[in-house]
Amino acid sequence: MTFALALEIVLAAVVLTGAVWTIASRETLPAVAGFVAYGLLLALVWVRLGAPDVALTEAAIGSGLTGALLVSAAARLRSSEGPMAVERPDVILRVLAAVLSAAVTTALAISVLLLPDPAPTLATAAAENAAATGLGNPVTNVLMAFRAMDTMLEKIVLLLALVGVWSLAPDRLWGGRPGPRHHADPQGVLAFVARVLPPVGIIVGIYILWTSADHPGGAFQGGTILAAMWLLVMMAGLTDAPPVSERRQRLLLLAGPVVFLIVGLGGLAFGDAFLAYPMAYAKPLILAIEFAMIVTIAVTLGLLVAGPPEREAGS
Amino acid sequence: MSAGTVFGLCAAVAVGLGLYGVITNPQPLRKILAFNLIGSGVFTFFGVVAHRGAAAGFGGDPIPQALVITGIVVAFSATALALALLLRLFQAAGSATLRADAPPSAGSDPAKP
Amino acid sequence: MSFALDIMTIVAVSVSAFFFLAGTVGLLRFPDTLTRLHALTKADNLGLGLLVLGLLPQAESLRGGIKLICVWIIVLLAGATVSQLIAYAARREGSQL
Amino acid sequence: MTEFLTTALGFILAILAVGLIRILRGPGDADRMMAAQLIGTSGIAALLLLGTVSGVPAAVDVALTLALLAAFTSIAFVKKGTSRFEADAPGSTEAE
Repeated sequence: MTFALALEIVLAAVVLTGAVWTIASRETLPAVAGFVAYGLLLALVWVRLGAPDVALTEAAIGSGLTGALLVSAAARLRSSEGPMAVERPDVILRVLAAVLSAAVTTALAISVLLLPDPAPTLATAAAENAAATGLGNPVTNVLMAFRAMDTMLEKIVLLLALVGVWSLAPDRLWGGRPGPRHHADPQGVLAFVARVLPPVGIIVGIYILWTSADHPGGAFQGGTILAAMWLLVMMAGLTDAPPVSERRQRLLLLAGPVVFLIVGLGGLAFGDAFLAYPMAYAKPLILAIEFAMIVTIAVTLGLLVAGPPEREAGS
Repeated sequence: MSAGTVFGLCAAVAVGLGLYGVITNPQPLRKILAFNLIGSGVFTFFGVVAHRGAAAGFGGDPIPQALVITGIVVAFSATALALALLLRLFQAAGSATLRADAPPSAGSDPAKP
Repeated sequence: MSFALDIMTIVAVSVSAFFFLAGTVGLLRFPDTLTRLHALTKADNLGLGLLVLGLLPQAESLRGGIKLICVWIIVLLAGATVSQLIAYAARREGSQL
Repeated sequence: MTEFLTTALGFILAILAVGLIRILRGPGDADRMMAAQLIGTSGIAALLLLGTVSGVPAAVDVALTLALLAAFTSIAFVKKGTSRFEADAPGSTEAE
C-alpha cells in the first residue's frame, strides 16, 4: 500500500509541476507546452482513479486538441507579446490574489478530507439497470441512455460554439474557407506522415467507438482522433479546409443532433418519454446515434480548431 | 489516506494556481490557459468523488465520470470560442490586451485580414 | 514458464529504463541540438520498444498484446517524423545566428 | 512484479519531470520541441506501466489515443500555426 501511495504522491507532484509551469512561465508557448504536458499527466491520474473513459477524453480533447488550438493562437499572438510581458499587475493585487487562491485551495483541501464516508454512489443503480440497454460499459450507458439528454444538449453546445466561431468572420469573408491554406513539400516528411498516420488513426478512432459498448471508449474520443487526423492532412497541405458555406459539410454537422432528436422524438411517440428507447431496440438505436455522432463530432471539432473563415471560397 | 485523497489535494492546488493565474496574468491567452487549469482541477475533484463511489464491481461511480466527459467537451468548445474571440480582437484592434487605455501595438495592421 | 516470462519482463523493462535515462542525460548534457536529438531518439525507439517487449508477457489477452505493439509502431513513426522536422527547425534556427 | 513495475513507473515519471525542466530552460525552440517529444514518449511509457500496475487493461487504448494525438500536437508545435513549413518547402530541402 505504501508503494502505491508513494507512486501517487510522485504522480501528483509531477502533475503540479506542469500546472505551476503553465502559470509561472513568462513566455506563452512554453506555458502552452506545460499545459499539454499537464493534460497528459492528468490522463495518468484518471487511469489511476479507475476512470479510463475520462482518461481517453482528457488525452484526446483536454490535452491534444486543446494544445493544438492554443499553439496556433499563441503563435499568431506572438507579435503582441512584447509590450504585454512587461506589463505586470502591482504587488498588492498579486498578494491579494495569492491570499484568495490559497483560501480557495485550503477550503477545497478541507472538503476533500471531510468527504463523507461511506461515499454516496449511484454505481449500484447504474449496474441494476445495465441490462436494459445491453451495453457493458457503465459510462456509455449513462452518456447514451440514463443521461442521454445531457449528451444531446452537449452536441448542440458544440454546434453553437462553431456557429459562434464562424460568426466572428468579417462580412465579406462569410462563406469562405477557415484558416490559412497550408503548403508543404509534397515529397517531404510532413506530407509523408500525413499520408501514413491518418489510415491508422481512422482505424483507431472507429475502434475506440466500437469498443465503447463494453469497454472504455466512446464517440467523443473516437471523433477527436478522426478530427486530429483530418487536421493533420490539412496542416500538410494535402487538402484544403472546405468553405463554411458548403452544403455537404453542413449536413454532416447536423447528422448527429438530428439522428439524436429523431430517436428522442420516436421515444416520445412510441414509448414513454422523450429519448426512451424501446428495450428490444436499445442497443441498435444507441449504435445508430453513436455512428452519426462520431461523424458530426469529428467535423465539428476539426472546424472549431480550424477557426473562422479567413479566405474567400475561391482562393 | 486513500488513493483519492492525494489527487483531491492535487486538484485543490490546481484550482488555486489557476485562480491566481486568471487574476494576475495580464495576457488574455494566459487567462484562458489558467481558466482551463481551474476547470481541470474541478474535474479531478469530481473524479475523486467518483472514485470514492466505487461499487457494484465498477472502478468508480459512472455518473460523475460521464458528467466529467461532457464537461471536458464543453470546456473545449468554450476555449475554442474564447480563442477565436481573442484572435478577432487582435485583428480588429491590433492588440490583444484587455485594458481600455492600451495603445495599439505595432504588431499587426488592422486593415489586413 | 511464468517465472521465465517474469524474468524477461524485469530484464526488458530495466534495459528500457536505462535507455530512457540515457536519452534524458543526453538531452541535458550533450553540447548541441543535433547531438541532443540523437540522444532523444534512443528513448523513443529503444526505450519504449523494450518497455513494450517487457510488458507483452504481462498482457491479459492477445488483443492487448497487439495493441501494445501498435502503440510502439505509432510512436516510432511519429517520433521519426517529428525528429526530422525538429532537425529542420534546428538548422533554420542555427542558420539565423 | 507489481513492486518492480511501480518502481520503473516512478523512474519514468522522474524522467518526465526532467523533460519538463528542459522545456523551462529552453534555450531554443528546437530544444523545447525535443523535450515535448520526450514528455510524450515517457508519458506513453508511464501510461502502459500504470495500466499494468493498476490492472486497467483499457490504459493501452488510452496510450494508443495519446500516441496519435501526441504526434498531432508535436507537429502542430513544429508548425506553430504557420501556413508554410519553411524547412520543408521546395528549394530548401536537400536535393534528392
